Parts: sequence; C-alpha cells; structure tokens
Amino acid sequence: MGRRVVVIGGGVAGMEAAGQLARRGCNVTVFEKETETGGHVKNWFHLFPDRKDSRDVLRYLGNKINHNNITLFTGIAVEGIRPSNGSFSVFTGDGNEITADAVVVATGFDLFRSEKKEEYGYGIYENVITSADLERMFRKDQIRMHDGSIPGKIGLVHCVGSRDEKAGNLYCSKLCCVTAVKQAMEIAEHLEDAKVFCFYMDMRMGGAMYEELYREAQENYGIGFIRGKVSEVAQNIDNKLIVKVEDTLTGRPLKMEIDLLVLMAGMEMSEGGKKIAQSAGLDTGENRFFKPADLHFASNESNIKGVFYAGTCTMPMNITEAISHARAAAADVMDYLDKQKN
Amino acid sequence: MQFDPFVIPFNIGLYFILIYAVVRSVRWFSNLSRPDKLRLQRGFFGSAFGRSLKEIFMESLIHRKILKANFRLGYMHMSLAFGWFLLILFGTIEADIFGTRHLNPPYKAIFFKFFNPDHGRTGFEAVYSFLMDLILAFILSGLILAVIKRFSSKVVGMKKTTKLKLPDKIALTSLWLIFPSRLIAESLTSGVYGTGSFLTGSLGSVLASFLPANQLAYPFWWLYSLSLGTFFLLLPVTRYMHIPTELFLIFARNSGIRTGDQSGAFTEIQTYSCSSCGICIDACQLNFSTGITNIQSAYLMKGIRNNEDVNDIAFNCLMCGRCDRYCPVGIELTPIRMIRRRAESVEPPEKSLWSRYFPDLIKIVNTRSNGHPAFSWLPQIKTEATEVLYYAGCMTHLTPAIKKAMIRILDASGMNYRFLDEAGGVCCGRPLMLAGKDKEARELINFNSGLIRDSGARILVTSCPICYKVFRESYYLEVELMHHTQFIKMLIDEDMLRLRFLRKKVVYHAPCDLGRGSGIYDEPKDVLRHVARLQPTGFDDDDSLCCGGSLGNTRISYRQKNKIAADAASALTKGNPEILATACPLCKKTFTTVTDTRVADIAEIVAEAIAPNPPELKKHVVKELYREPADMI
Amino acid sequence: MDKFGFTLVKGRRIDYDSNDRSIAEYVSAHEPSFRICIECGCCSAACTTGNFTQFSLREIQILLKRGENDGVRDKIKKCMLCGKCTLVCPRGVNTRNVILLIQEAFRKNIKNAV
Amino acid sequence: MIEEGKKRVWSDYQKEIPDDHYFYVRSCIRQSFFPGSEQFFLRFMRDILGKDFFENPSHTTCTGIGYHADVVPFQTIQTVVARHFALMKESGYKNIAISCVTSFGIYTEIIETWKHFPQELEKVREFLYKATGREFDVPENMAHTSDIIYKFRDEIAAKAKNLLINKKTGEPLNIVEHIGCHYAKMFPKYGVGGAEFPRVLSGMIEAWGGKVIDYPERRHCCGFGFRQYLVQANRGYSLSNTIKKFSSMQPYKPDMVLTNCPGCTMLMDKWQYTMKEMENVVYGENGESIPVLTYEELAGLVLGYNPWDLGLQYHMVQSEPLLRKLGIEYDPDDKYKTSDGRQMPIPENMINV
Repeated sequence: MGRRVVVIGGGVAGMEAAGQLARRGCNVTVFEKETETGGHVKNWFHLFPDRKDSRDVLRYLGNKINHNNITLFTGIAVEGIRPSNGSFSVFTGDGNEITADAVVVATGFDLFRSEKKEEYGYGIYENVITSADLERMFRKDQIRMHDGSIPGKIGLVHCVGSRDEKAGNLYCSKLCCVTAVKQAMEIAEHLEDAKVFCFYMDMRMGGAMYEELYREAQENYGIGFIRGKVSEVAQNIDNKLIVKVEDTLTGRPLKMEIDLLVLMAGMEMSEGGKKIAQSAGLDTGENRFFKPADLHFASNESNIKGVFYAGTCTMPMNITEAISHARAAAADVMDYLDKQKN
Repeated sequence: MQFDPFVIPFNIGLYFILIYAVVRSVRWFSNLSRPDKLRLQRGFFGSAFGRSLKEIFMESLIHRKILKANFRLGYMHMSLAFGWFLLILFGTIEADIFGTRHLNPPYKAIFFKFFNPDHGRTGFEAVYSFLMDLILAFILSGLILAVIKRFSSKVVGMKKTTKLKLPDKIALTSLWLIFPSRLIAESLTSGVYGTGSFLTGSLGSVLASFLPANQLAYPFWWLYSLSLGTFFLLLPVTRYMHIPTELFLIFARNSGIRTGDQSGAFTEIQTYSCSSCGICIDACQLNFSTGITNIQSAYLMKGIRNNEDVNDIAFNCLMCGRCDRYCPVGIELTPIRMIRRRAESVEPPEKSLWSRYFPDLIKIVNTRSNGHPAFSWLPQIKTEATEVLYYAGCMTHLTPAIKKAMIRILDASGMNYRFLDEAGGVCCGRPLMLAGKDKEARELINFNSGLIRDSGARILVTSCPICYKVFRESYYLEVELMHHTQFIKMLIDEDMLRLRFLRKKVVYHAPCDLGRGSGIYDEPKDVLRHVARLQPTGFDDDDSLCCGGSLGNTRISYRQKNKIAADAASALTKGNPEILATACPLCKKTFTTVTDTRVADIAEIVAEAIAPNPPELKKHVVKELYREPADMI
Repeated sequence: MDKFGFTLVKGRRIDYDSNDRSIAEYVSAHEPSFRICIECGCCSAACTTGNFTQFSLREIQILLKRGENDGVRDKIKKCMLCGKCTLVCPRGVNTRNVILLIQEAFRKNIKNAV
Repeated sequence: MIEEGKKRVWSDYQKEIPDDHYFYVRSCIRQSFFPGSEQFFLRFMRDILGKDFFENPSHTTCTGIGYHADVVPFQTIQTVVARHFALMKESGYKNIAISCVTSFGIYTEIIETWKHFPQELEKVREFLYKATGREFDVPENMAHTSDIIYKFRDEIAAKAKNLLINKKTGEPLNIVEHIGCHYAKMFPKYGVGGAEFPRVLSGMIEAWGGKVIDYPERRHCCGFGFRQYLVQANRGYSLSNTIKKFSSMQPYKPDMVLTNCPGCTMLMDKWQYTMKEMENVVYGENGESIPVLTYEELAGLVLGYNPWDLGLQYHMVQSEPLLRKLGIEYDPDDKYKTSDGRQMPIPENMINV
C-alpha cells in the first residue's frame, strides 16, 4: 500500500493531522487512549482570546476526522513503535500490532500535577482548585466553594509548575497567563460581586489579541493584578485561604484572604508520550518534551525517519499553533511517503 | 384720561425692571475695586462713553459680530433686539406726534393702537403705520427663526443650542408671545376700525371677516400686556438678564476694566452678560471632535450664575481660548474658568425667590491647595552669569530634537548663553495654575525667578509656550522674555543667523498659549517665511485649532485627546504640506502620533536651514557650530 | 518600651484585607484609566519631580491599590503637575487627573465614599 | 482540610527510621533549659523499649549556633561533625540519633554538601585526621529523636496512662505543633512528612488522642533566627515574628504547643513572658499563656510520668493548667524539691501560676 499512517493521539493535533492525511489519500489509523477524542479541549469551556466555545473547535475537528480513510480506535493507548524494513510496527496497549509506513506522534501534554506544589495545598485545602477544575465549573455555570457557597474573592496563581526548577520545569508554559486573564474575566462575568486577583511573575501576553484582553480585564472587569509568585497557602479558622506573596512592585510581603484559589497548571510532556519515547528511542529534550530534529526548520521531524511530531508533544502550544503544526506534520508525512515510493 | 386696567401688568413689569436695573448697577459699581471704580468714572466722562454707545449700538442691537460669524443667527438676534428697539423708539415718537398730548407714559406708546384705534387711515399717519408694521414684521421674521432654532438649531447654522431651565422657559414663552399677541391685538383692533397698514390692516380685515373681532381684541391686548409684564418681571432670574447687564459690561470694558486673576464684580457682570447664544459651543473642539457638548463656557457661565457645582465643567476644557475668540459679547471666558478652577466643588444651596433676584455676589474663593509645604524639596541650584538664558521647559525634554536644534541655533548665534534646565529643571508653574493650584505655583515661580535673577541674564528664551505665558503673566522678571521664535526672528533681523531657503511647503500651527494666549502670531510666521514656503491653512492666527494635547484638560481620556489631535492635524494638512510646523513641544509631540506629515518645531526647521559654512561669522563660533552637547538625549 | 534593651519591630507585611482602599476606589471611579497601569515605570522615569526627590507615580498608585495610604499622603503633594508622565504613558493613563484626584481624596478624607 | 491529601503528601516523604542501635548526640541548650527531656528519652528507649542507645561522653557541641551566628566557619563545623562521626565509628555504630534540630539541620546540610561536593568530604577527612588522627564514616542513617518517638508513637499510645483529652469535657486537646525550621525546610526528604505538611509531631498528637491545629502561620519560624535573637539589638525582629505566630494560633484556643526544636521550645516558652511584659498580651485562654512542651515531655506525661520528674517546672510558662485539663495528679509541694527531698529556691516571674 505504501500510504498507511498511524496517528498516535486523538487530540487537536492528532485529529487535524489525521484529517489532512486522509484527504490526501492516506490510510490513517488514529489511536486515542481515552474513550473520546478531543484531548484537553473537551474539558475546556471557552477559549482565549475571543471566548469561542470549545465545542466549536471540537465540531470542526470532528468533521475532519469523520473521513472514509480514517480508522479510529478509542480507549486504546500505543505502547511502542518499532521500525522494520522501511515501515513501522506500532504496538498497542491491548496487545495488538499494526504496520504503518509513517507514524505521527501527537500525544499532547499532561497538565502539571498541582499536588506537586505542596505549599499551595492542592488536594489538602478544599478551596484550592486548578484551572481545569474551574473550566468544569464554568461549563456547569456554578462557581462554588467546596461547601457550596459563592466565593467573594478569587485568586488565580500563574506559573504553577512552570518556570520553576523546584517543580522540575524550567520552561514557560506560555498559555497560562492568557488563560488566567480569560478565566478571571469569566469569573467576573459569572459572579458579579466577586473580586478577582491574578498573582503573576510576568504577564506573558504574547499572542494575537492577548494584550488587548489583559487591558480589557483591567479596565472593564476590574481584575486586580499582583506581581509576585504565591509562596505559600494556609487556611484560617474561618476556612478562608491565606495567601502569602511578595508584592514585588511595592517591594513588600503581602497577605490576602481568598475564598477560592485557582492554580494555573502548566503543561508537561504526557506520560503516554514518555512511554513511547522510551520504547521507540525517540529523543526528548531537557524539558522532557519530544525533541524535534531542528527547532527552526524541522519542528515536525524526529530522530527516526518516518516518525513525525504534531502539536503539544513537542512544546506548549495554543490551539491555533497545534493545528498549524499538525498541518505541517501532514505535509512532512506526504513528502516522506512520496520519497519512499520513488 | 386714556387708561385701561389691562396696562397694569405692563406697567408693573416696566417700572420693576427699571428700578431693578438701577439697584443692580449700583450694587455692581459699589463692589468694584477702587481702581476699577476710578476707571469707570473716568470712562463715563471720557471717550470711553462714546465708544461704548457705538459698541452698544453695533453689538447689542445690530449684533455685528454674530452677523459676521453666522448671518442667519445674527439676523435672528438683530431683528429681535434692533427691531424691538426701533419699535419702542418709533412707537414713542408716534405716541408723541399723534397722541392726545405730548410726553406720554410709556404704556401709551406700547398700546398706542388700543388707545388710538382710528389712527392711521390716511396721509402721513398711514405712512407711519406702514413703518410700524414693517418694524413689527421685521421682529416677527426673527421670531420665526428663533422658534425654529429652538426646535432645530441647524436651521440657523448652529450645531448645538443651549438647554433651558424652567424660569428661562416661562420667560422665553412670554417673550415669544409679546410680538404675536401685539400683532393679533393690533390686527383685531384694526379690523374693527378698518385701520392698520399692510400687516395689521390686512390680517385684521381677514380676521374680522369671520371672527367677532370686537370682543376678541380686548383679551389679546391683555395678553400683550401680560406677556410684557411677565417677561420684565422674570428677566432678572433668567438668561435675559444679559440684556441690561451687557450694557454695563460694555461701559466697564471700554473703561479699561479686565478680569485679571481675581473674582469680583467684573467677573459677575461678565457672567450675567452671557446670553447663552451657544457660539462657544460651536467653536469648541471638544464639541466637534469628541462630541462633548455640556461643558462649554455658556454652561460654565450659567452654572456659576446659578451657583451650581461646575467643578467638572471647569476642568473639562482645553483652555485653548477659542471660545474667548468667538464670544460675541467679548466675555473673558478662559480667565473666568481659571478663577473657577481654584475653587473646590460646592454644594448648590437651596435658593429662595428673594435670593434669586438678589443673589450673593459671585465670589469664587481660592480653596484648592496642596497644603504646605509642598515643595520643600526643591533643589539647591546655582546659576552662572550669562547674557542669554535658555529654559527649555519640561515638555521640551521629551522632544530632544527641539533642544538639539535650539542649542545649534544658540551656538551659531555666537551669543553667550546658559542652558538653565539642562539637567532637568523645576516646572514653570503654569500646569499647577491650570489645575487651580496658584499657591503651589507661586512656590515654583519664586524658585525659578530666583534662578533667573541670579544669572543676570539680559534675555530669557524658552521653547515652551506654556512656560512663556506664565513667565509673561505671573513672573516679575527684569529680563527680556522671548519665545524661541521671537529670539530666532531677532537673530535673523540682527543678521546674527544666516539661513538657507529650504524650498519646503510648510503650514504653521499656532500653539494656543503662544497665539491666543500670548498674542504672538507674526514672529513664527516671519521666521518660517524666511526659510520655507509658508502656506495658509484656514486656521491661522486666532482661528488656530488646539492640538488636543493641552495640559488644561484633566478630564478627557487619551483617546479623546487623540481624536482632537487627529482632526486638527488633518484640517491643517489638507493642502499636503511637507512639514507641519509648530512652535510648541507639546503640540509637536501630540501631532506626531496622529499624522504622517512630518511635524517639526520652527527651531528644528531653522537649525536645518543654518548655512553650512558662513564665512561672515566669527571664527570661534564656526568652531563651536558643530559641537554636540555631550549629554544630549 | 525598652525594658529589655530592644523594641518591637513593626512588620512590613501588607495586610490586604484590613487595609482601606477607599482612596484608590475613589480615583478609579472618577478616572477609570487608573486601572490600566501596567507598572512599566515610564512616568517615574520621565518625572520632573522624580529627578530631584523620591517621587514615583508608579509606586504611589500601587501603594494606594494595596491600601497603603499613609505612605502616599505627603508624597503626593510633591508633584508639580508638569504632565510629562501623561505624555510618556504607554497605556494612556490620565496621570494628571489621577494625581489631582488622589490629592482631592486625601483632602476630603475619603473613606468608603464610593 | 482534606486529610487524604495530607496522607498522600506524607506517603511521598516516608523516611527510614532504624529500629535500634543508635549513637546518641545531645543538644547543648536542652540539657540546661529542659533537662528532663533527654533524660526521659534515653530512659524510655533503654529501659522501657529495651533499645540500644550509645553515648560517648567526649562528644561536643556541633557548633551550630556559632555557625549560624557567623562565628564558626563551615570547614570548622564540618570537622567537628566529622569528629562525631569518628566517635560513632569508633563505637561501632552506623545510625545516629540527634536530639537537636539545629544539629540535625547541620548534619543534613553537611552530608548533602558531601554528596554534591565529594572534594569537601576528602578535605574534611584530611582536616580531622591531621587534627585528631581520627577517621570516620558517613552514618548510614540519621534520625532526629522526634523521628524515633514518632516511630514508636503507637507503642507509647498502647502504654498510655493519660490521653490528650480534656478530662472534664471529654474533648481532645487543641495542640499546636511547631517544627523547627532546620528539621525539613532545607531538605524535605529528611523529615517525616516533608516540609510543607510535616507529620512527625502531628502523628504523635493524633496517636495520643489530641487534635492538631493547622493555623495560617504554622510554617512560620518561631522567631529565633540565630542572628536576630543572639544580638540583643536585633531581638525586635525576632519578637515580631513570634507575635505574628502566636496571634495566628490564638483564635484556635490552643491548650499547648508541641515542638521538636530546642531553640523553638526555649523561645516560644520564654518569649510569652517577654510579650506579656513588653506588649501586655497573652495568647492562651483566661489570661493564661500557652504551655510549650517538648515531644519527650509530652510522651512522658502520656506515659504517666511525674511532671516534676520530666522537668516541666523549669519552663517559663508553667504547665499546671494543662495538667489540670489532662487530669494529671501532681503535688505542688514537690515542684521545687530535689530527688532527695530538699527544697530548692522558687523562681520569680513564673507564668500561669
């Protein structure tokens, strides 16, 4: 056949890459370890910066993957890849093996496990939640404290598990800042009387319309921004969270009572990706993400010819970038398959 | 004895307003400062009296300025004022000539037709009736315009008109009723008697043909008298108070009285002289660029008159002086606004009817203050002796090109100079004054005055019109003060600066504080003509626009300022000049962000035009010519 | 009290919840651009007063937003209102009005007025 | 507070605590401030549990206080600690039990230094050999004595005569646990339960029936801070920290404070007197101050030892209110008597009497 491609991962990048390859006549098999495709996007409510409903993106991707050339397996994880005679054997968790002419790794990311920042007490203080938990609350239109009451003061902690040697991640996850701003505005919309604060180290609003969103949050939503990374969280006798931070702009430590604290968990190499990297001998970088063959002109290529990367398995990306990256991966795959043929 | 009860309302009104006008005038006079009293006395017996009469005739009756600015609006005002004046004048003559006897009480003239219904059938009488009808028609034509203006101000060429309060509305209604009721009353009477000229006669015969004119005429004479009486009685508590006040104002102004920087009787007279004509609204860039239409000087005057909290109005102003320039009454609006800025916001007191007729004197108390001592930190600076002292000003430090150009010019002039605020200076004080903080400004003024005095300089040059204005008005300096455009002009005239002609098309934007604020229009243009091709813009001299960057307005947002700047810049660059020249660092900085045309200070253009190697200049100057000051930004 | 040869050192910590932020709220209500400061410090760098003395509008506004009003009360009087800060502010904060409002709020002794 | 979450953290910081055969090193200041504590510990370990704890009389201070006060250089303190290891080696022990948290911190810091900078270890071997002719091995295991009590907390609970329950109300006592900063904040893996949610003392309190108080400033330093406390003029900083800590725990109405660090015990005990004198504040209920006990003292009370034998009377804040709550019988007349019954002088300015 010569045009059999396995896509590992049915998130944004996997779905986009599969759709592109299928349209170009490849026979694509997609493995998604969870029971549903869509990756992290399906857990999200609205997307920055335009507050698009995440379901719009899922609908687009769903249409892409709904193609005759695509075979989708959900609930099945890929355990390893082995090259054999110019093609690849892909081993799945349920003990099967499938042959492919090219492989697209789109294993995505895992959210940083916020429990690892012990000082924030995630999993210990009831009212410390993560950005993902908050998105679920948005979807239900119920932003509540653990006891069911409505929070009056909400804090968002940037850089949880990012830019933090102690958390093992030196890199910036780059999307948490804008996520925090978006979530802060959404909280302000859901709860009219709530005061919302962002605790940030730097505001890294590098994307299109991000800075504008930040300004809007200040100007029209009255979000408070406090520059300083939260150092520790405690609980007082009224079950309020006590947040300690240095307000680096006044140069003084600051203490604030907070009802609900949201940790903006960073992005990490996924566990599934790590397993594949190990078994297949794919290179990973210091940041543990897959290491592209070149950061400038071969960001989709791996150290194994015929194995390609798409999306956030290589670095933190937003949806736009993940989709573009997946398209580029599809182009690289087509290029590779054409060369193999000749 | 010719008398009828219906004249009573008119008589009450008339005698009331005459007595009232005398009382108010006496009160104002007694509240003038001693020098102003002397001025007024001297004016009354001097040439000012004649000038005032002429001005009253030209402005209060003919409304020459409004006519020039806006013919339809001027006609409206003229027909009402001048027409009414003629009606009274000729009515009195009519009553005197054709009445039963000479020297009649005023009501005889006003209601002449009622008492002489048979009058005007033939001959001279008929001609006179024709004249009277003509005057009435003249007034009514203006009245129609006024009514239309009230409902659609665009008809008279106005974009906005002022909003009214209840007494104003009643007075307005009665004013509007005066002439139609006179028309109908006279017509009905004429109809019954078959008299009257083209207007009253014709209308009268038509009305009498189908109406019981005999019974209807009397109520309309009542209405006429009541309208007049009501109008006169309400006049002191409405904006129509401006009619008698303006007469006083014209006398006072012609006698040499000015607003100054203190509130007092003259401020009050000016405040009451505002007719709320709304011309200031049309002139205001905040109106036509940003759509803000509730802060213009007419509203400020009204607010001050009514003792309202005008704090927001007072500060929402660019202080560009355009309204002063266009005010037909010649009220010094911007100085009054400056005075008002020094007062805190006040709670408007409950006002009784009595206090509305006899209000407290407008005394704006200077309460806005930082508290003392605000500027104890002012640095210890020693100035060195010099001939020319150059003070760039705060804003100029943000436009280093101007600074650099001035240094180049100063170097080229060969004059002995010092750069007073080279390492950053102390503010001139005008921004504080614009914020109503005169006491604090005085501290800075004293400080800077000391520095300037110590330098022993003969000439003080500044690049910033804001500084220039305050140096001129509020500093007491024994030095020749020059804006750099004046200084450059002097250098050119004295042949101390040789310049090339640049062959560039330039337009000149006159900065508010330099032009309208300080009266410097010619020197900048002369300098520009010397080095480039200066073109007119339609917004020249005192018609100049504000750049929008003004420190005067603390209320509008950056985006609103930007809108004003963009509108002004596009108006100024309509003729596609190569350079939009200005003479103010703030104007330059403001315009630069909103136009693609190159914006340059005159100093920069002149520096560019300095002849590269002038053989006439002294040797040491040539050597210095290309010296770059080390600490230039 | 110096009974033991030393005195209690007052904490430097900002106790956000017990601080009074009425002044900042007053300014913010009357001049909304007060909210959009991003603490870049341009105003303080250009400041004519800051050239000679410790005066930083950036610091002043952040102290007020945290309710540390005492540190501002006297400092705010030092401003000469020259307006350079307004011109350099990248966000278009109406800095002069901010300063005037702060002065006004202190003068009026604003407390929970908004 | 989700207890499950804490247990998950504790499971990440499980520390191996040997069962037996320890080389015991004492604290400098505990021997004078709370002499009953170490005495009780050794007696309990040896006599009741039958464990082997060896003490070498020629062991010295670790010089930690000097080190943290910038008067003892790092190489010196390394050599002093190395000498202790040499003594341990000479006695044939591999596990070290450290009574003092400052020392514990010093030992962990030095051992971690040697791990990351082996050349330092070689240098220290040379220093020690040149100075004393001794050689040493790095201990195989290092435990703070609170770790050891923690390990045997259930044995103690099984033998308990007094549980940490208010006898009158039947409610568990509210107990503040305070862990010395140098126990685990520098190297969380050396502490039972890590640095953020340490388990070592809370485990004891819960095992013995008390209720642990988690208050906002739980992690805060007691204020000792070495340089801050040791220089008289600096004590204002130290005191304001202590005040911050006590004000934070006050709303929980603690019945006592349990600490595992000599400096903390001393400071939190004695400074309640200072705070009362300087600021006129007490933080306990009914105008009383809060007794501050060591874990050995508390273990002793649980096991039914005589409070005066445990040395509670040598504290600044007297423990009688606590003893009454626990329902422990004591003879006030015996409080200041020697073991042979002679009356000692009675101190002035005691608190809670």
